[in-house]
Amino acid sequence: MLGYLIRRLFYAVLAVWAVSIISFFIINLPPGDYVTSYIAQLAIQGNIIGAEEAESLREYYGLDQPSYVQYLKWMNQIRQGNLGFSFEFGLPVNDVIGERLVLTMILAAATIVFIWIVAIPIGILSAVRQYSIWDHTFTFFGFVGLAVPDFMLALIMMYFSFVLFDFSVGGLFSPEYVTASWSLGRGFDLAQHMIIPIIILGTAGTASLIRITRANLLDELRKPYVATARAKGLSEWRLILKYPVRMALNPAISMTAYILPFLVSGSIVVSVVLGLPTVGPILLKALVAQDMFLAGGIILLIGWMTVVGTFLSDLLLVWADPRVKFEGR
Amino acid sequence: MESNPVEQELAPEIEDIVEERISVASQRQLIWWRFRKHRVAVVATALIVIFYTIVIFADFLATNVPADSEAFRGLMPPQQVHIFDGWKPSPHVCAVTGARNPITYQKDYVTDCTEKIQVRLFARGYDYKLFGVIPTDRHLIGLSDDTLRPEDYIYILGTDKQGRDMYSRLLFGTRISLTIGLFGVALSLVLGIVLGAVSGFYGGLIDNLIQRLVEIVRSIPSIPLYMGMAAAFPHDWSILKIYFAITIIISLFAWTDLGRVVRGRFLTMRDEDFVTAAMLSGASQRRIIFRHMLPSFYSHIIAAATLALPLMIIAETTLSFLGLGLRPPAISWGTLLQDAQNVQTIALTPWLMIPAIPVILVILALNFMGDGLRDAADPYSN
Amino acid sequence: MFRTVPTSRLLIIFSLVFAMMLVAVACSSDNDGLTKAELEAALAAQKPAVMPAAPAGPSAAEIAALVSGAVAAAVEDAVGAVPEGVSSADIAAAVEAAVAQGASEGLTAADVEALVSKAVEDAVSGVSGGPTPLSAAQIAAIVDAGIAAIPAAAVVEIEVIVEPDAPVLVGSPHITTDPQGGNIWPSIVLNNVPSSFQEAPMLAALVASGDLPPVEERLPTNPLVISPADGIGKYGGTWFRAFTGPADGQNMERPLKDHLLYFDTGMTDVQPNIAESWTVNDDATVFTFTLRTGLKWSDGNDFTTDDIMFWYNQMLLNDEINPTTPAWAVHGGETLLYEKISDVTFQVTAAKSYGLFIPLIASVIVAGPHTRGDSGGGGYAPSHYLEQFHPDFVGLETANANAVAAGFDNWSNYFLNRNHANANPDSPMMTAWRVTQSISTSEWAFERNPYYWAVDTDGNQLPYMDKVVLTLAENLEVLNLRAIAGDFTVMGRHIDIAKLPVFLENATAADYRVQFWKQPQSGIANISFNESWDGNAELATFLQNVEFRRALSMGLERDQINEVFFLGLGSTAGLCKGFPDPDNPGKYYGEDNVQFNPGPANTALDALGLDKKDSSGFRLLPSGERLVLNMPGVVAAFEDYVGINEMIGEQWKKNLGISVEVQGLERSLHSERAAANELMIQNWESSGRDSVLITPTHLLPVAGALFTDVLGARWFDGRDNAREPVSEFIKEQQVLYAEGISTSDPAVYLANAQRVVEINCEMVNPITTVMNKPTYVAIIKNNVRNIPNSLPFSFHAQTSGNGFPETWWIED
Amino acid sequence: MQSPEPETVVTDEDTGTRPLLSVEDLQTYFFTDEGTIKAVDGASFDVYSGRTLGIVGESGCGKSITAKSILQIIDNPGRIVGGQVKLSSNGDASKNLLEMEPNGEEIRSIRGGEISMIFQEPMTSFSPIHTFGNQIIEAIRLHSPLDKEEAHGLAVDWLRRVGIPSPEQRMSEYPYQFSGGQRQRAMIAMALCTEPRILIADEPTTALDVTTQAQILDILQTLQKQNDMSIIFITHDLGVIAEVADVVAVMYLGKVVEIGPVESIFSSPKHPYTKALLSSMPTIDAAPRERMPSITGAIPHPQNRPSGCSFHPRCPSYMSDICGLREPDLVSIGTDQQASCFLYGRN
Repeated sequence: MLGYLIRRLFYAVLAVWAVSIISFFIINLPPGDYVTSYIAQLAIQGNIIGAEEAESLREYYGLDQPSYVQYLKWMNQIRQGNLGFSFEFGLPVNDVIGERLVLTMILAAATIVFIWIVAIPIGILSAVRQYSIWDHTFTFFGFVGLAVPDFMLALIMMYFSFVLFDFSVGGLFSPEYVTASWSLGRGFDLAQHMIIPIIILGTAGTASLIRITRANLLDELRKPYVATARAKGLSEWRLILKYPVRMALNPAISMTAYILPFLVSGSIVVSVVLGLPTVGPILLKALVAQDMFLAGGIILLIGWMTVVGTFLSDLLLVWADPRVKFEGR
Repeated sequence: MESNPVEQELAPEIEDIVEERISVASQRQLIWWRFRKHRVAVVATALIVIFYTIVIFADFLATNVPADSEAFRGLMPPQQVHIFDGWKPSPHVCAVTGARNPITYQKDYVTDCTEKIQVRLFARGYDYKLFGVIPTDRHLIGLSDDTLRPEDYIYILGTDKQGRDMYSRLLFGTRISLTIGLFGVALSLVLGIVLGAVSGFYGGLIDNLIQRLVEIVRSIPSIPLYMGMAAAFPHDWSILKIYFAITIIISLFAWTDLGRVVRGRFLTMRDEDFVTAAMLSGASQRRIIFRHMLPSFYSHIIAAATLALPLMIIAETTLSFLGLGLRPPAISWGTLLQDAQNVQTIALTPWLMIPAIPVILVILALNFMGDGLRDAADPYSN
Repeated sequence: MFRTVPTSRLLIIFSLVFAMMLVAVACSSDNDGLTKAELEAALAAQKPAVMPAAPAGPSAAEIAALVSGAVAAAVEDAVGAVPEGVSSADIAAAVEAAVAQGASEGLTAADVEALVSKAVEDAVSGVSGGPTPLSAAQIAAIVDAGIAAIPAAAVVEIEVIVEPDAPVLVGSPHITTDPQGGNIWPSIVLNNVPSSFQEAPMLAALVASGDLPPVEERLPTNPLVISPADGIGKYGGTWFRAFTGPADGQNMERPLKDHLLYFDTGMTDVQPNIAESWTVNDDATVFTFTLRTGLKWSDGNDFTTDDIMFWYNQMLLNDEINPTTPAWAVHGGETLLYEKISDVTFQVTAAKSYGLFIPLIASVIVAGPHTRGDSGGGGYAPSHYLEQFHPDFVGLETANANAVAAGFDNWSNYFLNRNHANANPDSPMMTAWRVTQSISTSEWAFERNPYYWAVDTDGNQLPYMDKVVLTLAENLEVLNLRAIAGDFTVMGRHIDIAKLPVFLENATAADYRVQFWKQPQSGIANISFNESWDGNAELATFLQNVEFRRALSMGLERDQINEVFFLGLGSTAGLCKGFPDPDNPGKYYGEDNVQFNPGPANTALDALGLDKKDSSGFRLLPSGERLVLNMPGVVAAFEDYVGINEMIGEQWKKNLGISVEVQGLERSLHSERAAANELMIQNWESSGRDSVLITPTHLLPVAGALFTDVLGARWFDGRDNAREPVSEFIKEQQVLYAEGISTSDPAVYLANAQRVVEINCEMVNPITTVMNKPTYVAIIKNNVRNIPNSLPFSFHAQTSGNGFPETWWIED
Repeated sequence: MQSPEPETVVTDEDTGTRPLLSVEDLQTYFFTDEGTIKAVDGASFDVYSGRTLGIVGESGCGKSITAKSILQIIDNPGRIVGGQVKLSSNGDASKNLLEMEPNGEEIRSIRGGEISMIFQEPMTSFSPIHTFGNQIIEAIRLHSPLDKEEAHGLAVDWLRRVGIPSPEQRMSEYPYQFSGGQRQRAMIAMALCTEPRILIADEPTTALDVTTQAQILDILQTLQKQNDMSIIFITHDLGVIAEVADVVAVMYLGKVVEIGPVESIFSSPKHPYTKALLSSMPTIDAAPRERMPSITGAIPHPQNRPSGCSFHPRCPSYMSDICGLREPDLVSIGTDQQASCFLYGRN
């Protein structure tokens, strides 16, 4: 058991390291570098920078060194908890990401909770009342949820929340709370603004979790231990909740790990459309501007979150399913 | 954690009975029987067939050259095709004239049903090559030649802001989006099967390595990956090349799901008798994998591929929407929706969002079909 | 899983989906639009007016009389004595006749100018052997006087009416081009400082509590006095806007002008700003500036010429802050010399005549520290604050250690961050509002600068509005949706012209009006042909051929582009035609070049040896290869360049049989490829009335320009990998440029600038498509006052700064 | 509920005439896409106190469904459409279980209380993710007012009685840590800890090896005696039936085709199906290499249930004039044996 955990942890660390290399590789993939895009930006404003100036700018930003040197320097900084320096913001990456990362995580966590809260009861209902009108309805909407592209849903919901409900558009806070310090009111405001993003982010996940829960529960419901429990005289709902649902939750738990990167990736698109102050939009901007440490830092953090999320969900699984422990995988 | 150590359920007696009859049927027949029973899946399959027919006959079905623009007919709402004129069957559309309203700056169009523009089947239209070889100018529907005036037109689904025919563009977009998905799935199938099979068959270190790879690929957010790669394309690539490159990129990161499925099957199958038998009889590992093990779950692979296709389509659509995938002038569902991603479309010209309908329908249909296939293919499924 | 769904339910499900979709579509068709008759009227109205309507306001005769009188007076002033043989009355009569004739046909200010100038010239030169012919400058002065005499309202009205391709703007009541009464533009009042000063209530409270010195002590002895556009305003209120992130600094850098000198609203004249006056010596090599006395930074510290010397010597010339000295600070091969004369006076010396220096100081090129501080530019810097971060004052080690402690790599990064007022609210500022909340957060906020050095004509310290609050909108759709909802007080930046119909529809509900802020003589989509492109030697000769370009120009249906991408709000004029402009020729050159004329275009192409076509109907190069033009478009730029290129490509295909490849490129990739001389054709904007010499890179290949001759520009700048321009006209433009930026004679400068554009026009490089669309569609709350009417847009004068936002106020 | 007292054995005479449980014309159908499957179609039998009723038949004959139908724990899409299941109460009255609300309190107090059930698969009959203790304590507390401690004590006690070593420790273990035989013992403990009057054992030994099988049967019989409990023993294994049953019911296609005391069934089977079943049983004295006789033909698909006597297509004594036309009723042959076959009177 402990061995398994240690091995698991080791893999997690390995994965984070691999992610750092890959993210560094990715941001160095496109031709050019930050100076190129900086020059392009200046050119739009009518400022033209010559090749010599560009070279000295590269030197200034350390972009003239071979990429492995840059990588090692970056790693060294990361070792000290410093993700590097954002060229575009002119600020350390840590400062740039700051609250956005917290909001991203809150959003992802809230979405996962939303998915669970919505999908599991519906999945259970669909399975227990298989082929009922509810089952068909939820299944249908589940598939529609899978099929509608996130960004479409985001745009439409945004527009109609504005037109029909006069809801302040985009963002995660009302204007009066944007810079306020954390308080009950701000938390409530955040919760209110997170509804639409969560619904949009959660639809696909909810749909697939409903399907998974339903299918698993249907399998479990046919297992003999259900008959055993029933023969004991347990009431139907107590029985279902205690036995097959617990079993059917295992795949849901493992799915959570796989949902996390999807959520973060998906939240990029949704955040861009809805204008959420999460890391998504600045990641896009940083990639366009080739602000490499900012982009790399965010990718690394997301990768890290995913690896940790997978790890946590594995732990959760060990807790939820004693067989895993037994097998010592 | 992937494989459920609990043995597959004990089939209740009632299923034993069904099994017995079925045990005499061939595998293929069996799948077909089971599949046929999923009526939703059958309908979905029919829908998919229709869509792929569109892919093949896009030119024939189109009413206008998709790139033909006419600014002063921009943002025209869909024209209704009337089948009857009174009681007389006489397919026509009503004449529409319009201009920019000088007060609201919206495009205003007025339908005048006193002027009827005759529509017929197999009408003459622009020249094209059917299947890429047969030159013709016949289209499924179009304006009747004998009554045609220069100012007559037919825009079944309206026009976009450049005054291009949304209907024809949608057909061509369908062609690109559905084929890009196919290529992508094919590629990720190959990757997924090979890596999954190797991983599941050999197990141990190789399995561990491949599983780590899967984990790493999955922990990197896809958008930056796509962006980085898309930006790295050589600049002189044509749209067609970029199209394929994007397909490859999408599939490079889409194989993991399939890989896991295949691996899981291999893990359980490795210990089965027929594999042991094959091994004992001295078959090469390659032969065992590709001759013995893989065919035993072709159907699963097909089902998995069907379920992967919608993901591809969504990926393409999303990427194009973000401006990272296909770009105009390429026409795909994604690029069409890119034009619809704004406030004025939702508020004033919602027909530009029509391309969302086939996206949703195809994804729905593929999911239903995949589900049906999967259930049909798996004798142990409920 | 679904095996028992009955078919009937299935049908219901699928029909449900369709129903949902159809409802969405059906909603669209009920446009509360026009009846057929109205539509026909609208259609007729959209056709270009053949005969311009007679101008309202003063009659042609009245204008002529006014002009001629003023001209006569000016001639007498200018020349002292009238040239022999001609009386000022003669001149006046000639002018009157010319203007009267012209005006009856409806004229633009440019026409008036041309007529007057011609009349004067004729009158003067008509005298044989006149001993004192007027200089160009004198004639210009006379003409100016004549123009000035025309009532401003009349000119404006004439402009609107005579612009032939513009749609009739009488339409929406929400589009305001002519607010009621009062001054149209704000103006600076010189030598008339109010005797007493008042301040905003929020500051009065601070003064009362002793936290702030009284307003008299905060203001310089002679503050800048601004006469607002409509009248004196009231204090209070918050200016709500939105921004898109830290890269959107320009959002507030534009309205907040802390330049030493600045332009008037019309952007033609340089005016005092932080510096109250300046002088230039005769050969334009020595410039002396005098600052206002008693200026203070927003933190209350004195602002003196030390702040200028610190900035120039310790920052601009410091290799670590500025790895290379900006081009404007090097002239005649030498760095400019800055010298302090007194606390309020300093002097700049150039090695060679540098007539352009004063406009550069006033423009965005030098600007103030709010705009340029983050890169070490900006004309001056808060030395009392920045010294603690500079190694010259605290030593290199301390400076670096402080930087590392703050999370920066080195001292210069940290230093620049500290001087980046948008990101560092601690940084003292000279702007009307100072930053209170950094641009790196989701709310970028400003508060009035209690030491702002400008007052209105009643002595009220500006600005009127207390705060500026910008909320972050990560996405332009969100931003525009908020604008539609009426969330913004005044907002022009980022407003999407394509959404104009939606804006108008919601104007009443959200209580705002719409203004078009136009950039005169600006190209939106100019197709530049790179004369030094060498990807295919055969094709390159065509790119260099003016006949080829002219044929392409004639193959364009510009009204289509205008209609689709700019709602018909632009004009299809070329560079050669359009508004009167000090920098551009007032004559209509080569009109045929800009009109759709496929017949002659095809004939010309045939004549060039491109007469053979392949089976698909595309023209072949003489070598037999298909002629393919590659026209990549920048994606996610402020215009839909890919879409425009696509449309242009289709038109050339259809009209001329020329094959065009269109491809979308990321902006940085696009400019990188352009810099590598890989692009044969580019489509980009060109800045407008902004002096072509201040921002030359769009129209002529100098200063690293990447459009008409990439290698030629490098050659001009003396860089590597260069090639002398092959075309004579390019060389001519370069010569004109070099002469123009040096000259001390404004007339030469003007003439050269005009000639440069004239050459672009004659040589059809670039081909212009649509011009003069509203650069900003400004959304203005109905209760906002003092916004100038028809604010001209300019990049280098930093619109909306030229509207003097410190005078804007919100009526309750 | 206390540990059983062997002294108070109820004699046959007490309940001799009145069955403890009486199943009459039970009909359980499955309503599927393909049509209705009559899994149990008119099964009738009685269970007497302290006796063991064995139900035999090939797989798919409906024996398990019959058992589950008694407790109304049929899975979807199955439904009991007719018949009666009468459980005699302490007094004279008897309750018809089928009239109870399927998930109501009344039937639930009978499930696991008066009638317990054990299943074929000891492997999967326990929830793999709950400790064994958790599951048995739950069973106890559902039917008695004991608190957790007491229930725990009782459970340990029962584990010991079924012969599980160190039961205290095993209580906190998971089912996968038990061997197959132990699991089945544990299952029995769980079923009997509530001291039911009837135990339904649905192929309890099928998945076990022969030695374990014998042990389990032993335990069952011992406990039956101790508790004076009736057992319905379902199996396809005639050998086991011979060992444990007092009365045997033979089922074919959802019907009881023959019922009678175990000795008469084995010595003189009446129904051709019973005969065929018995003859296909391997015997020690069979000649080597002798081909085992088997019943010709396959069990027909329940949907294509043959008309008339459902066994007639496979019946060696098929009578063309009647077997395919009418269904035979169960008729008494001899004292206590009944069979449904036209060979024994044409009803």
